[in-house]
Amino acid sequence: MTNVTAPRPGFWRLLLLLLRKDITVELRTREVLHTAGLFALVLMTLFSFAGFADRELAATTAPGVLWVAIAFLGALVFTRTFQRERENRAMDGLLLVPGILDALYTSKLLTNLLLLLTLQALLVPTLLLVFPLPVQPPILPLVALLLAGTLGLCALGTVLSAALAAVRMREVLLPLLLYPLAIPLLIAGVKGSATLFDPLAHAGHGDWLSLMIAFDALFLVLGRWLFGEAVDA
Amino acid sequence: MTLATTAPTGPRNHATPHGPRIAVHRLGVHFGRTIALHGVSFEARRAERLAVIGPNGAGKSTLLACLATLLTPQDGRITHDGALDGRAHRHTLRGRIGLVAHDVLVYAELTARENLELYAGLHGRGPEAVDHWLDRVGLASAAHRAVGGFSRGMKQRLALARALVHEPDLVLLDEPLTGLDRQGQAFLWELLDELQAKQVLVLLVTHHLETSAEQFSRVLTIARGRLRHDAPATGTLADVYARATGGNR
Amino acid sequence: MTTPALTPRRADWLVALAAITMLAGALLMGLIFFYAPTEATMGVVQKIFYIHVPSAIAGYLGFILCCAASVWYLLRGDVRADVVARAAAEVGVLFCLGVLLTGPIWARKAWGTWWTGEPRLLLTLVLLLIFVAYILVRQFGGRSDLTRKICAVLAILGVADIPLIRYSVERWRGSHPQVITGEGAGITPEMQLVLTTSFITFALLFVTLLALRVRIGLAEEQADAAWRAVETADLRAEDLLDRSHP
Amino acid sequence: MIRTLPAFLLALALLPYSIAHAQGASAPAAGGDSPAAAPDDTPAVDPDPPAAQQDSTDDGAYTRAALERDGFVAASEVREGDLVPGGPLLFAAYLVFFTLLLLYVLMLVRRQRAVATDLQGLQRRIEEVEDRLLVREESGG
Repeated sequence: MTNVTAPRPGFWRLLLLLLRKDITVELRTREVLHTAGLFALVLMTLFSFAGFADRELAATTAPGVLWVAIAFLGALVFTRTFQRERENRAMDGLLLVPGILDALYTSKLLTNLLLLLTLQALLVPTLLLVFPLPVQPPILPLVALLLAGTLGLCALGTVLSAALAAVRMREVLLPLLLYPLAIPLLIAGVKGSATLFDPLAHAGHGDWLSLMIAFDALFLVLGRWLFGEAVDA
Repeated sequence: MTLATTAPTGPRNHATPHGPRIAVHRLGVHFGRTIALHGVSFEARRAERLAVIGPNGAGKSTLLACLATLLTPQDGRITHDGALDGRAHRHTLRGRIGLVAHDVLVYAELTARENLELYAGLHGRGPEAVDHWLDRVGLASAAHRAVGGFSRGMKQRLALARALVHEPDLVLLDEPLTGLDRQGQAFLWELLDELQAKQVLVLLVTHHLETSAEQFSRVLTIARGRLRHDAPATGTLADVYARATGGNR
Repeated sequence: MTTPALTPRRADWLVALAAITMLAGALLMGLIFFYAPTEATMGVVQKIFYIHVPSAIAGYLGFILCCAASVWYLLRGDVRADVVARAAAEVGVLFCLGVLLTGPIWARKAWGTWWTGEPRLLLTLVLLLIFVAYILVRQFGGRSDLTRKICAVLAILGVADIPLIRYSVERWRGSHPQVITGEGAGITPEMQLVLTTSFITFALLFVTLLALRVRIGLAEEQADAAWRAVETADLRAEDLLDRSHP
Repeated sequence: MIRTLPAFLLALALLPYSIAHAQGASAPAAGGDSPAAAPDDTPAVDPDPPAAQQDSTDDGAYTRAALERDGFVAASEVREGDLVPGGPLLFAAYLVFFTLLLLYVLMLVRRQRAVATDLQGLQRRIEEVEDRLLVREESGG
């Protein structure tokens, strides 16, 4: 005798529901956006005080500042978004939904990505204002670098925050693991955007972009597998 | 676009109605050196209502977590409907389990309705089910308030609705009486009767030992990780507990 | 009921292995300091090379072994694989530290500065950071199943990242003596002999340390199991007594 | 067995010390060559990169040919004036390496001891459980 059940929602339906939930929660509290957004501004102010506002230095330091700020914001966002699932153990309720892992991973990834990209929409213009760059970087390649880099960072951060969610000292351990693992992304980001900020070299970011894409692909696949292992005991 | 808009259509008809709904065989769980459960075996049929009692740290919640497939036991096995191994089939079995855990398993930032809609939607249930259950647990008037501001009793009612909205045929309740007033407790018993009528198996963990044992078809007494006693009982749960442990502890 | 005294079994093969390793170590030191020629530009400092390079290889080997054991653990849930993973990570960190502490001394002589941000040193540093964090997670989590899983995840992520880190760091900067990339070019036969001895000795050292650590790790797991068995026996005895004296 | 390991390693660690010392201070016995330049134990100025150094020496075609090859060059192929002593550096490197090894082995010893102590505790627990059983059996009948 087969079960007479309502049709099981598929991946896209599950994803839509989870994503809607994550976004609603964030929009209602604006916890991450407010704290991390302010943090981004504070960072930019600090860096501008740190003597980088020199025209000579700006083009070489701005890329570093940009990607360090993104990495800082990433750690902030990843810890927080997964912490929500642990409060009230809402995650256990989600795990009782059959076949939810794919959608759960994707929704967490997209939420992180969305938050981080929103923060960058604030961060990047501020950076371009604060740093007296010799040339304005071409928009399209810069956006491509930011997108690819952020995607990889989120793929890694999502699985790391899921794994560390139940560990003591996770707020400290997450950056400790995230930053070394994200080194390829950060180097590619810094070097790639440096070619965009430099008036003399307007090419050469392509290689770095492909490194980022390789990173993205690897950590999306690994991330999905290991997310299941980390979340579902 | 909603895919599933079917109204709740009474009890779902799962697999064989004969035979035990769950069979627990020599279950063993340990955390490091601590033995949480050891050699626990029992069976339970549909429409049964089991009480699980025992002192703090006896392993009641661990047992529930194993039954909910959220914790994989190191030893022994749990089979569902006689054949389905909980370990291998947990992804299909999970949709049939309703869990009221120690925590409420909801998002404090969302309203009661949003929480319920989320879980209903994930299980393929439409808004009718949500309306039905909000009404049923008496939260219809508070449906648009954020759960963070709810009292313990209201949270408990919401947790009940969340656990039942997808009409599971195995319901696991961890201390559901906590935070409920007299009226709420009466409602809970009513709800459990209803579930029994729908052939749902209910396991209820409680430390409210003044509760009458006659409310349950059987009482499982757990102490130090072992099942000490498993039988229908009379009197209060406190009496059962005293008899089961022989007054030793 | 009698219980045998709980003393760990001697492992004669391990004693033999340790002894062989030490002999090899003594031989290696003799070869390095009395046999190997002093190199022209680097002088005696070039002799760091004989421990620097094998250490680097042993370090990577440790991490790769850790990753492989972690995959095995995730797929099979075998606790022994987890013990091996943990041991390999520790030994890997040890050799990695060796590389990172001898590397700057080389750099001081070769490039006149302690730290050059040289690609392979950087890669090793990054790997060290990743696996030190791994060991920290181990320390905080104890021997719970959850910690094992988390650490397996971390090890796999870390090792999968190696080629990417290496590529990015190399493209970022570059200058390192490419000594053993060719077919032994740039190295005299005497140096080659010492280097070969060194590789063998480090392989022995790696296996010895790993075996020691795995043995201790397994002993810890067995002790946990024994404690559980005793507690279980206690529970059973209690049940029997309860039944006989109602 | 493990307890003897540190002693061995200590002996091993002392070996390079004596050798490095002998090399840095007095006439060397190793490798059939000698760092003839005065033993400059603490080079205050960074040694020049190899290329610059090559220019500063008198142009021996023999030396230059050897140095222009990729990779390492045996010192016997080079004139003595080109050599730069690095005894202290070498000594430091080997000392650091053997110290690390020693520390790790000591850590292993500590862990092993902890396991042994743990097993003693287990032994006591077993006896405790046995005793309790015996007492109960006697009192019960």
